[in-house]
Amino acid sequence: MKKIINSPDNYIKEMLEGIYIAHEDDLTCVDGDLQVLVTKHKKEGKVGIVTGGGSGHLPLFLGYVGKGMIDGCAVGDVFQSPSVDQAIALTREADSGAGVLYIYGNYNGDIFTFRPAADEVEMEDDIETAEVLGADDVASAGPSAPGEKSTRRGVAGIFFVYKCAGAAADKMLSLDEVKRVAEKANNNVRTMGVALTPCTVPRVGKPSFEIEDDEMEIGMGIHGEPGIRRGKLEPADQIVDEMLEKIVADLPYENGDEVAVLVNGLGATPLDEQYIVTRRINQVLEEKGIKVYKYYVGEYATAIEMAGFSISLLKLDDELKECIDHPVDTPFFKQV
Amino acid sequence: MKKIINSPDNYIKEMLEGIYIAHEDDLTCVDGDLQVLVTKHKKEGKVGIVTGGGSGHLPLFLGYVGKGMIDGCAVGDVFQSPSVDQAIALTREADSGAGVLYIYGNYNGDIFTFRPAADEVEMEDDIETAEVLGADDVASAGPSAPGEKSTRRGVAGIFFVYKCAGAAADKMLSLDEVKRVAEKANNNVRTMGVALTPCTVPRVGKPSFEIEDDEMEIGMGIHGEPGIRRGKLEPADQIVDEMLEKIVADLPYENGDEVAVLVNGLGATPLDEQYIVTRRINQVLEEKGIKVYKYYVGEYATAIEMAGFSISLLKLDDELKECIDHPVDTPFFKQV
Amino acid sequence: METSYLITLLKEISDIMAENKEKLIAMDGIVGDGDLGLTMTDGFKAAYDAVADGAVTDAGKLLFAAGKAMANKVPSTMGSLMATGLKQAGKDLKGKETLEDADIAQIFASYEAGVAKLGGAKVGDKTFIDGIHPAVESLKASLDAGDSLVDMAAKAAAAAEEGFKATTTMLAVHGRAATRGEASRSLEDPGAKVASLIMQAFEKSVQ
Amino acid sequence: METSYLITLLKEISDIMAENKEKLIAMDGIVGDGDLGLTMTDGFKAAYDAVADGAVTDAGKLLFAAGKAMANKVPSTMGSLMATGLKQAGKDLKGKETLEDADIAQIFASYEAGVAKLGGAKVGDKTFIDGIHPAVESLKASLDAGDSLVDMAAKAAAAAEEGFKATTTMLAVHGRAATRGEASRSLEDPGAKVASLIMQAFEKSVQ
Ligand SMILES: Nc1ncnc2c1ncn2[C@@H]1O[C@H](COP(=O)(O)OP(=O)(O)O)[C@@H](O)[C@H]1O
Ligand SMILES: Nc1ncnc2c1ncn2[C@@H]1O[C@H](COP(=O)(O)OP(=O)(O)O)[C@@H](O)[C@H]1O
Ligand SMILES: [Mg+2]
Ligand SMILES: [Mg+2]
Ligand SMILES: [Mg+2]
Ligand SMILES: [Mg+2]
Repeated sequence: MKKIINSPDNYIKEMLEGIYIAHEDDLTCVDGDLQVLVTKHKKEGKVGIVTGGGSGHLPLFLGYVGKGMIDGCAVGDVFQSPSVDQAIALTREADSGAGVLYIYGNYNGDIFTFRPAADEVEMEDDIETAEVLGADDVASAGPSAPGEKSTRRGVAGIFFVYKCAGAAADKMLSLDEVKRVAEKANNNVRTMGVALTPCTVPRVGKPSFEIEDDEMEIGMGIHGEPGIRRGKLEPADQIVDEMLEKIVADLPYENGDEVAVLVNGLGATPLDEQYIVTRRINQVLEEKGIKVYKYYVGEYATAIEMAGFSISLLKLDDELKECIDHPVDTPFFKQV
Repeated sequence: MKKIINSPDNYIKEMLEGIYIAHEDDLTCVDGDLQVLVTKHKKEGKVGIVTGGGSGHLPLFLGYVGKGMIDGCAVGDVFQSPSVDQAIALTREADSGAGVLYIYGNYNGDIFTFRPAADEVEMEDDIETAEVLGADDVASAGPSAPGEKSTRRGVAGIFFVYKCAGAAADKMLSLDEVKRVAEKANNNVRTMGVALTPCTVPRVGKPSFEIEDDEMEIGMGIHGEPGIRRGKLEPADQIVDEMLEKIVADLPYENGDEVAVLVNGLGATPLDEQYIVTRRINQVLEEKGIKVYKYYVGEYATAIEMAGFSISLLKLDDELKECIDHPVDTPFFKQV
Repeated sequence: METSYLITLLKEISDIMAENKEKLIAMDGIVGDGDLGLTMTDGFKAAYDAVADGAVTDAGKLLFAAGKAMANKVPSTMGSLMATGLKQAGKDLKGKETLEDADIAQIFASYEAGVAKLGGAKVGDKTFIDGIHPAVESLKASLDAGDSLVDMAAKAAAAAEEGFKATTTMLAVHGRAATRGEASRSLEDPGAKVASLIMQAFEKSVQ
Repeated sequence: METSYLITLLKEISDIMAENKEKLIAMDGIVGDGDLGLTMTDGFKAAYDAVADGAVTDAGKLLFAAGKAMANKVPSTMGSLMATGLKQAGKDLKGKETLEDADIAQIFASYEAGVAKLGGAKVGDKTFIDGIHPAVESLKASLDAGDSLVDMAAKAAAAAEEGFKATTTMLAVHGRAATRGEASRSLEDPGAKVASLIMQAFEKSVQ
C-alpha cells in the first residue's frame, strides 16, 4: 500500500482536520465531531439538505456542502456509513424550520443510518424530513418494476441530485417541492463506471481486487466491488460506446432530448483521458440525436485512488435546466 | 501502459477536442489550431497574459485561461513545448493594444519557443511584450546569485504567478505594472514535490522511471525526472517536514509573515492524502510563526498519472493578498 | 447463570471475529467490498468494551448498551444489523438479573428477529439470516428436548455452520452480491459466516 | 556535389535517429525526461520530409526549410537547438547550388554555431556541443590536410563519438541533469550522443 498517510487508523481524522483547516471560512463541525460537517453559511428558512456516506469518495459527499447545494454531511470511516447519532446531530443542525431532505445513496448501510435518525428527529424535535435515495448505477441491478423500490446503488449521479435539489432549496421552495425536484433529477439520471485498477482501503492495506495489466472491469462498484464484465482493456471510444449503450437504453430518449453529462474520474485517471472520453460521448450523443446542455468533467465522486471513470447522463426539462444553471459555491465545486 | 485512450498519436488532439466541447462557451482555438487556445471573453484594453508548455500537466496550463486569470495558452505534445509559430499566433490573438505578458516555466524548450516569438511580434506587429519565467522548484537547482538568472525549473507555483498577474491585469494595470506584480509573485513563491509512482508518456509507452513499492523520490521533476533523494516511503508528516524545511529556508521569513499555500496532487493522489498533508503543513507553519492567508488544495499541476504531491508557498504582502482575493472563472479553477 | 456470562459471550464473539478478520476480508472481497473483517472485529470489540466492566447487571440493558456501542462504532450494513440484533435482544431481556437456558435461546431468537426486521431479508436470500436461522431453530428444538446448555450450543453451532455452507446453493438478492445474478450462486455468503462464527463463540463460552 | 546530396544526408540522419529511438529514450530517461528518442526521430524525419521531393535546390534554402519544419514539429530543448543548427547552416550556405568539401564542413560549423548561440552552452558543459565540437574541429583539420571526403567524415564521426564518451567526465550545468551535481558526472550525455549519431549518418552518407 503506497499512500501518503501517517497511520491507517488516523486516516479519516487527519483528512478531516485538513479539510476544516483549508475551508475554515465555509465549513464547521457539529458538537466537535469532525465527521459531522455543516456549512457556515446557513440560510434561514431554507429547506435543509443533508447527505452522508462513507469516506473515500472525495469530493463526494462533504465537498458539496455550501451555497446553492447542500447544507451538511455526515461521513463515516472509509466506505463505511456514519452512525445514527451523527445523522441525528446533523439533521438538528441543518434544520432551520423548513424541514430537512436526506439525499443519500441507496445502500443498506446508509439506510440503516438515516431512517432511524429521521424517526428520532421527527419524534423528538418535530423536524419534518423526507428522503431521496440515489440509485443511478445501471450496472448494479436491473431497472425496478413500476412502484417497486430500486435495488440500484447510488454513485456519481447523486451530484446531479444535489445540484438540482440544492438549486430548488436555494430558491426557497418548500420541502415537498425540493423533494419533488430531487426525485425528478434522481429518476432522470443514469450512471455507469469502468475501473482499470483497484483501490486500497487504508486499514485493509491491500487492493480491493486483482486485475491484470491489460484488463478492465466494466460496471465495478464504487467500493471496488466486482462489476458486470471483466475484459481486455479496449480503446477509449469502444469503452464509451458500451457504457453509453447501457445508459441510454435504460431511460427512453426522444430525438432532441437534452442532457447534462458528468464525466467523472475515479481518483487516478488523468484529466486528459477524461476529455478523450468526453469527445467520444459528444460524438455518440450527437448520432443519437441527444443534445448536451452542459458538461461537467473531473473528479466528482472517487473511489480513493482507483483508475477509471464513470459517465452520468441527466435528462433535462426546463425546470432541471434552471437548476443546472443555478450558481454554486462549495469547497470543491463552484459554478459562477 | 494502462490508459483510457484510442492511440498515443491522437492523445493530444482528442484531449483538446474534448476540452473545446466541454468548455465551448469559454474557450476557442486560433486559426483552427487546437493547440493554440484563447478565452472567448477577451477584455478590450487589458494587458494580455499568455502561457504555454507541454501537455500532460492538466489543469496546467490551459485550464487557467479565463476571467481574472490568463488569456491564452499554446500547448505542445506531452511534455513538449509548443512551436514558435503557435506562440506568435497566440500573442497576436491575445493582444488588445496594451501589450502581452508571457508567463511560462523556466525551461529551455519553452524559452526557445517564446523568445523568438516575442522578437517576431515586436518586429512585425508592434506588440509590446514582457516575460516572467516561473522558477519555483527549489529541488531543481540552488538559488541563483543576485542578478544572475535562475536555473530553477517552474512547477506548480506558476499558478500563483498567473493568479496575481491575472488579478493585476483584470484591474487594468499597465504591462509594466502587471509584469512587476508577476515578478513579485514569482520571486515570492517556492515549491517542492515528491513522487510515489512514475508517469507514462503515451507515445513512450513505459514509465518514466522505476521505483520500488516502498520508495519515494523527493524533489522529482514535473516530467518525472530524477529528484534529489530516493528513499523509503515515510509517514506523511515526515515527508511534509522535510519539504517545508527546504521551502521555508529558501526565502527568509519573519515571524508573522503571511503565505498562500498550494497543496497540489500530481495526478493519482487522492484528495484525502492531500488534506492529510494540509493538516501537517498547518502545524509546521504555525510552529514557525508563519500565518496562512489562504489554502488551495487539489490538482493544479499534474504529471499525467503520477502519484505524489507538491507544496508551494507564496509569501504575501498587501498587494499580493488583494490579487489572491480577486475572483476568477476559468474552466478548471473558479474563485467566487 | 449470572448476567456477567453475557460479558464472556461478547468476549468470545469479539475474539473469534478478530481471529477471522483476514478470512472475512477475503470472503467479502470476493462478493462485496472487503470490509467485513474490519467492521465485525471493531464492532464486536466495541460491544464488548462497552459492558466489560460489569457495571450493568440487567441482561437487557447490558445487551442494549453493547448494541448501541456497536451501532456507533461500525454503522455499515452488517454493523447496523448486528447492532440491531443485540439491541432487540436487549429489549426482550429487559429486567432479567439471572439467565435460564431459555433466556439464552431467546437472545438468539431476538437477535434474528431484530436483524430480520431492519434488513427485511428472508430465509434463502443468501444473507446472515441463513446462518443464524438454523441455529435459532436448533436452540428451540434443544430446549424442547431438554438438552444441556453445552449440547444446545454445540448443536446450534453445527446448524449455523451447515446453514452457512448451504448459502452456496442460493442466489443473492441483497447488497452488491445481487448484481452478479446466477454467478453469485456458488459463492459463500460472508454474512452467514459471521452467524456461524457467533455460534462457535457461543459454544466456546459455555465450555 | 549536387545539393540533392543534402537530402541523402538528412535521410541518413533521420534513419539513424529512428534506429536509435529506444536507446535515446533510455539514455534521456536516466538524466532527463526520456523524450529525446521521440523528438529526434520525429524532428529529423520532419526535416527530411520537408525537402525530400528535391524541389528546392539552393543549399541554404533547403537546410533552412528543413530546420523550419523540424522547429514546428518538435519544439523541445534539443528539437529547437537542432532546428536552429539547420537554419543557421541554411543562412550560411544561401545561394549555393553545388557543394564543395569546404561547404560540407561549413554546414557542421554553422550548425554548431547556431546551437551555441541559441543555447549558450560552452564546451565542457556536458551537452550536444561536446559531441559536435570535436567533429567540427576534425573537419577543419581534414580540410587543411586535404583528406578525402570519406576520410573527413570517418575522422569527424570518430571525433564526435570520442567527444560523446568524454561527457562522462563532465559536470552537467544545463537542463535537468544539472540538478544532480556531482552525481551527474559519470553519466553519458544523451544530447552529445545525438551529435555522434549525426556524424555517423554523415559518414554513411558519403560512402
Ligand atoms: N438485508 C439483509 N439482512 C441480513 N443480512 C444482510 C442483508 N443485506 C446484506 N446482508 C449481509 O451482509 C453481508 C455484507 O455485509 P457488509 O460487508 O457490511 O456489507 P457492505 O460492505 O456492502 O455494506 C452479506 O454477506 C449478507 O450476509
Ligand atoms: N544549452 C544547451 N546547449 C546545447 N545542448 C543542450 C543545452 N541544454 C541541453 N542540451 C542538450 O539537450 C539534451 C536534452 O534534450 P531534451 O531531451 O530535448 O531536453 P528536455 O527533455 O529537458 O527538454 C541534453 O542531453 C543536452 O545535451
Ligand atoms: Mg461496506
Ligand atoms: Mg462489505
Ligand atoms: Mg528530454
Ligand atoms: Mg522534454
